[in-house]
Amino acid sequence: MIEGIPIQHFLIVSTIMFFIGIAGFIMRRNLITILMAIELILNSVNINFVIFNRYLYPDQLQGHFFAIFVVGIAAAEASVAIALIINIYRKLKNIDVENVNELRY
Amino acid sequence: MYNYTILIPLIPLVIFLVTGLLGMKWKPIISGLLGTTGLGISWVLSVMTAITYFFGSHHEGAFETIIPFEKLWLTFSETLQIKMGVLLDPISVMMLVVVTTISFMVHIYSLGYMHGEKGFQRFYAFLSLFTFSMLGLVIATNIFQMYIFWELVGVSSFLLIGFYYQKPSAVAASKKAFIVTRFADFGFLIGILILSFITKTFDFAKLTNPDGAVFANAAGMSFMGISVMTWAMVLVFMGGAGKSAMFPLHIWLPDAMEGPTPVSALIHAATMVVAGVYLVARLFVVYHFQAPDALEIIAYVGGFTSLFAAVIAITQHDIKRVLAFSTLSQLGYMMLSLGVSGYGGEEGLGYMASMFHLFTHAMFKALLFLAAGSIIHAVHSNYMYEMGGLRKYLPITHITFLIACLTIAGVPPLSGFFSKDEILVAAFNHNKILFGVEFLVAGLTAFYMFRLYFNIFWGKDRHYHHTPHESPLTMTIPLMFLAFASIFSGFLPFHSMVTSDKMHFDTHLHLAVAVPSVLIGLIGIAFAWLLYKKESKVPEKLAKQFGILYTATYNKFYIDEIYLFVTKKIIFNYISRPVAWFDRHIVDAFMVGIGTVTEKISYRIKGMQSGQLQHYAFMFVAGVLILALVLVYYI
Amino acid sequence: MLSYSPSLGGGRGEALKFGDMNLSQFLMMRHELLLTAAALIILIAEIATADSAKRKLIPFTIALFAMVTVAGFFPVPEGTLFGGSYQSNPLTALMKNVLNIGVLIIFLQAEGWLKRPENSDRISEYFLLTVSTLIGMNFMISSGDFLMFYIGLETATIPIAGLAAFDRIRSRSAEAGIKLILSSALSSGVLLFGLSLIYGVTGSIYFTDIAQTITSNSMVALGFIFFVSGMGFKISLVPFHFWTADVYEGAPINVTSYLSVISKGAASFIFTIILFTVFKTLTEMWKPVIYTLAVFTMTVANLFALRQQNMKRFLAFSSIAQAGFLLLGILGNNDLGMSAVVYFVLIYIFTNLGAFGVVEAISNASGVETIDGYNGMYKTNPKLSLLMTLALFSLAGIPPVAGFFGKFFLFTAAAGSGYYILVLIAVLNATVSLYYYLRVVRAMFIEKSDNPVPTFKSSAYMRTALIICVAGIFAVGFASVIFDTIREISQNFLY
Amino acid sequence: MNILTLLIVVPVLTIIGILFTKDMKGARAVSAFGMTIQLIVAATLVFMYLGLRKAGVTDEMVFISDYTWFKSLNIHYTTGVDGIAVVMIALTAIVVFAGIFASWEVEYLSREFFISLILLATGVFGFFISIDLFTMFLFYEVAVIPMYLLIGVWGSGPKESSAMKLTLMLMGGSALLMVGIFGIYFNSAPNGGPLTFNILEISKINIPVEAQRFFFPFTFIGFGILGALFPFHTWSPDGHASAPTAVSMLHAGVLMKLGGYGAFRVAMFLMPEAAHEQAWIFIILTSISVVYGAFGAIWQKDLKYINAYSSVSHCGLVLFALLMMNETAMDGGIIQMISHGLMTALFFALIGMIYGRTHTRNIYEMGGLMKVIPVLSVVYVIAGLASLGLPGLSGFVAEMTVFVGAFQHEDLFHRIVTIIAASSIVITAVYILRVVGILLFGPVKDPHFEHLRDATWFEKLSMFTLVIAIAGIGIAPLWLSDTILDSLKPIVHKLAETNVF
Repeated sequence: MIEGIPIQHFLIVSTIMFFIGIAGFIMRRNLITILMAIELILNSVNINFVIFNRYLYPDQLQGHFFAIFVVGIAAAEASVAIALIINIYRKLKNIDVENVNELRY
Repeated sequence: MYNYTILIPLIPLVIFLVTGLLGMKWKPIISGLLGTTGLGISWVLSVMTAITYFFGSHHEGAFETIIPFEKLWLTFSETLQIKMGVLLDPISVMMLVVVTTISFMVHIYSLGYMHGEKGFQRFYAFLSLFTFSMLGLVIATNIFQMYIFWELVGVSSFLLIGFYYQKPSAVAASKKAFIVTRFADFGFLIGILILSFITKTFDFAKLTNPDGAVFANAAGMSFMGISVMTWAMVLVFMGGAGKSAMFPLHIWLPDAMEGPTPVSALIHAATMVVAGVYLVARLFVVYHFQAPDALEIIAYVGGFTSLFAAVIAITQHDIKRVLAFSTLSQLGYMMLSLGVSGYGGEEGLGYMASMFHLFTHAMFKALLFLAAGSIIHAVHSNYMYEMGGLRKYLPITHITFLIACLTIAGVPPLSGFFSKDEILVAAFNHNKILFGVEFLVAGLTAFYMFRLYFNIFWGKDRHYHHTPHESPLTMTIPLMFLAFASIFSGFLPFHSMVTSDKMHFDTHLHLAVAVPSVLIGLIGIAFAWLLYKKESKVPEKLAKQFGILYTATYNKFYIDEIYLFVTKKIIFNYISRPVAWFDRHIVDAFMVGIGTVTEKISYRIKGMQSGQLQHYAFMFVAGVLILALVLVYYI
Repeated sequence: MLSYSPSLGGGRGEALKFGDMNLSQFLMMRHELLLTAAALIILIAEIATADSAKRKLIPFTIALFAMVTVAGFFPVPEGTLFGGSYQSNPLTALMKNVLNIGVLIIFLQAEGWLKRPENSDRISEYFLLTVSTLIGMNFMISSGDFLMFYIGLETATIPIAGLAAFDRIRSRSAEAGIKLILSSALSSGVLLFGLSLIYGVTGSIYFTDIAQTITSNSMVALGFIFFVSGMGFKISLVPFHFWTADVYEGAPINVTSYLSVISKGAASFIFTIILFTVFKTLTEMWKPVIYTLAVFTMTVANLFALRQQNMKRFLAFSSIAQAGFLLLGILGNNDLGMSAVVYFVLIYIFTNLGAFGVVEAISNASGVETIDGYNGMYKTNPKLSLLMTLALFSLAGIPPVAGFFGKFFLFTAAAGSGYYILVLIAVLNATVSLYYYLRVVRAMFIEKSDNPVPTFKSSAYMRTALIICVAGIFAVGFASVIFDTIREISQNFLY
Repeated sequence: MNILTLLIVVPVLTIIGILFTKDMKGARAVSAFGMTIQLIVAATLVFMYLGLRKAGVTDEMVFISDYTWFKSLNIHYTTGVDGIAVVMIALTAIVVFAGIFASWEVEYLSREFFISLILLATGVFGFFISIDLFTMFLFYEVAVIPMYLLIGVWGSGPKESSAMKLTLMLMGGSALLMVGIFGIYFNSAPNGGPLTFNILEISKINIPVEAQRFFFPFTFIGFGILGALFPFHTWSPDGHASAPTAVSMLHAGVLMKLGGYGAFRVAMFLMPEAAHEQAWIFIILTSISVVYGAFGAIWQKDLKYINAYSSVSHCGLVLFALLMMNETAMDGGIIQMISHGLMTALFFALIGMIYGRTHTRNIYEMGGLMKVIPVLSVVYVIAGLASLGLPGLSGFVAEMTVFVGAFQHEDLFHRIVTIIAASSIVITAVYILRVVGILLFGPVKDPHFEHLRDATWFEKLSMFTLVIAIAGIGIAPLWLSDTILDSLKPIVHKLAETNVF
């Protein structure tokens, strides 16, 4: 065990990160920032997996592996997202999410 | 031995079908002759039946009821079945004779009267249809067969009244006749239903069995405090009242005069209108033993109607209407005399008298109508103030008409005297008030008939646009025949033929009743002679004297108006219109409303799909929370 | 169903299993392998062909894929790979074949659109992306643990974002792409968080282990809700559906039909599997959730669909509503429900692709995409109108077309578990949906129009695709053997 | 092949045949041919059936043929008929036959018209021959849906909205029905064994009473909506008013009968206890709709509306009679279905023909037609008399059987509502005579009508087929009512043995 740091702290941190991420996604106007918010969410997930694995099920590695894959996929996702953001920028000449509402109702 | 009787109704039916389907192809006269000959045959047959039945086999005691033919037509349940059959007993045999005779006469008469009319074939087809239905009604073996033909009679009368279908008044009259009688038939139907519920049978044989076994479980059954049998029989009588135009269901009969005159003679004087009387007579046993109260009601309805109609008849100008009201009044006589009758022997005098009067009345009333027809044929008008001094133009019509008037006025020894006398006696024995009424009515009858007579044949003649001439033989022969009948039919021994218990009993003249009644008849005639023999201002003066009363009477006491108000105003405006409105604006609107509301909602919520990514994200999270709440709620 | 309970690396020693895994066992992944091979071949072909001859890639790829589809029908050995991360059984195989058929039809329909000049240089891109998403879905379908499931899911999602933004000239397309990728990222984030919680409780990511150890407690409940939300996004259930309409409208029609049929079908299939196997001990927990979702989805989607004008958007909402009906099958929570879901997806593929096919054909020919634009179309294009009518009736669940059977069995499943009121709501919703389907029918048959869609003859590919759809719409319903087989397979799978 | 299946095959073949025709002439020729065959098949069926009964076959259903369809759900394609179904099939065949000739001159998209018309008919036939609830429901919806196109495309007036209203209300009805059917299905094996949709098998077991209580209303109302049960009848006036002639004929003549037929064959037959418990509600509703429909008809101006409301009244009488649940009344109810089917079809045919000549359906704009188009007018009078229950025509037989039967009920409430319902015969007379008076009698209103063409040969064929049927039943009702009574016995028996009162 990591001395002195009970599991709750980690969990609290991850949860806070998760909700910060959500909040960020909902509030920030800039597409890139939204992307970062998503990264926050995914990382909170990673922390969860790793911590659970480390603290509760130390005799196996499933959580760790999961975290690694999540990181990888997040990267892929981010790359595609950024590509599309650039695409948007070409069209709208800005990356403010508020302007991305041509399709509605 | 009576198997051939089935032919009596079938012949007219066949003729109806043939003429109805192919008639348009032929020369008119062919269908006329066909119909007449056919009817002639059934007439001969029914007369044969009558003779063999009444005088043929020399029978002891009661006339037995014979059912020479019966066939199952429809099964409701094991016990309730409709059969089509022929039932022969005194009244039905007598009715056979009446119906075929009058119908035959009318057929002959119409050859001349309807000559050259458009739709001649149609007329004869309808005549045959009517005759068939009426005969079917007469020989019905069970109450439901009677109801079936009852309806058919109604519809054929509807068709014949509306014969001139392009004349709005005729159409209206036919409609009125049908709907009023239909309303009455509704009562009849309910009556039948109640009877069938109690007795589980339709057969007259069972119903009219004096021991009343089938009514066993009616005992103690009552609805709204009145015994169920009274209900049933009153409702049945309602049907009869409708057909026989008893007050207050009489309104259709005067208007029915819109039809061709032969039709009025056949249907609305001699045959169909007595169907009600026939019905009551047919079920007399039931009335007498199961529902005496109903019989009481019948007596009073009949009495009132006869008085009421007689009063109106005095004031009418349209000669056919006068005759119509006189018919009403005479029907009232018959009903009353059934109402006051008892069962068996001397007691059953009323019953016998009623049937007797039915017979004689058929003869002379048909005669009156046909004569009136011949008059109208001559002067092309219905109104007596356009007539006068016709006696020199229409000798035969004049004589026959006079005979008829004397007959109905009850002058001896003409048939009307005998039958009316019996009725008066019956009334006298049973109920003094009713006797008084009828006595008065006798006078009134004599008066208005002779008012009519003098107005038409005496007085100074109007200048007609072409001089009236006597009608052709086809029309005068029936007149003479019927005149003959109305003179002598009074001598038929009805008391030994048509009686309540089918047994012979002796009758004798009650001078105490006969003499005054003849006298009042003569008085009535005298008054008429004074007032109308010569042209005079007296009638107008009298009319002035009575003023409001006169106008009220002239307008038939505004009964029609009341009906009109009820139907047109109440039913149309205050029931059916609101119903239609309710259906459109409440029920339907509700169903449509569901749709519109849904559509409205869909427009309301369209804001959710704002196109803003972040709103979506927010909704997403909100959804997660909702689901969480759901779980919290369930766990 | 699995002979042992594997776990990755853990002390229970199943890691050894890797040792005995020989090549033959890889054949279990025949679908995935074939698809991967196909993808590579397409790449090579792309390189091999000259720019002028790119169009030849279309028939080539279609033929290739047809072969793949056919090959998929050969029986697949049952079993598991990678220590249980990958499982193969008749049911998954069946599902993959169903998807293959769908994709084949979509490829056939895509031809007209790909032929357009602006797409001429990217034909292979389209095929590659589509095939790769399909690979992802296949992995997702036969995933045996949440990791494989997640990888499959993302592999299936991310390329679609690219596809959605395929039309470079239309800014709507780009918007569709960004909306899809961002919101799907969010949803998978939430989903993952749920998974992490579940892992925290059960200590495993393997379906079988979880199924055995999971118990109902608040943390599991929370994790489950997050998971359902994530899946709800993929299947586009209200209230996680908002992206659907926009993306469907913005994306190229072909991609839209792919989204609405293939990815939705795959997602709902695996969702059902997971609910039936992993959470089978927690039915008390998930039934109310699904119930609520079903009611919301059917009702809201119908309400939105009522007033749509754009055909694609209209079909988007209709497909959401269909997803709602699908949940009724899941609520059945038995083999009948399972088979009803698969059967419905199968029918839904033919039906919806039929509808989208017509829409695509018309918009290729005349650019018309609105309902009013269809006015008086029966006069000019009777065949297409009839086909559209068939498809719409099938969507509305009107006999004798297949949709009726699909819906009927879904409802049967729900009613079998006693959800009569829900069934009533559903059928009433079906009635409402009939209203807007009939709107289109009315436009085509009843309304008169001054300039209706001009008469045109669509390409051979499109016609083939549509004929397949019609055949499916009729055959799948009447040929009871299909349903009976599915029922049998799912019985074997569940018990 | 089983003769019943033939009843479906013939129309389908006809449809296929129409597909190969080029124009109106071909289409109508093919459909006329096909439907004539169908009529013949139906007639043969009737005679075969009577023959079997005469031979002493006492099975509840005959000509049973059974193919397993969806094995896993135990769904079968099971056909079989008893006397009631047979006469309903005969009715349908007659009406469809007449309908084809009544729509002889549909120019606009005639092929499609005939195809949808015959498709509708197929559904109806299928419904009547089905014993299996699933196929029954399937055919039921097949019959309902072509309605939308038929009214929407070939209709008149506010056709879109009426068509939409009609379709949605009927589908709403089938929504309820579906729930009911599921309820029956899942309770069809209360003590183990495979679930089944087969009516006969279900009728042998007793569905748990609480289940019946819950599902009976769904099933009954579901069918009742199609049977124009107050207050769910409002689709009928608009629908009929907008529909083209043949469609009104088929719809009022046959399709509405599906409601009544299903109501007792499924709802009451399979759930007798609940039927007994809840009958009074529906008896009140139906007796309302009998009187209410008649009164509604009095005020209408549009011929089709008049007839639509009278249909509400008459169909109300059908359900009313069935709910009385004694042999005679139910017998009357079914005869009423037949009779109303025939005469309302005749009415709509006539209205269509008159409308085709005068181009108006407002009675106040017409008058004196008897002079200009005698044949049509006479037939109209006959139809009118039939509908106001004149002896010698079918209406009388039906109504009397209903009233007599209903009045035999031991319970006073039933007898009183019977009287209320019976009062409709007067009201009916009022509105029928009103129409006849205004429309046919009196002087010719509009000079343009002086030279109208009277009925053509195909119109006569269409009319007289129906007239003959009506008169036939009216004059010799015995065989019909006996046939029905025999087949009613098991149903009534099942109802009687579960009578909770």
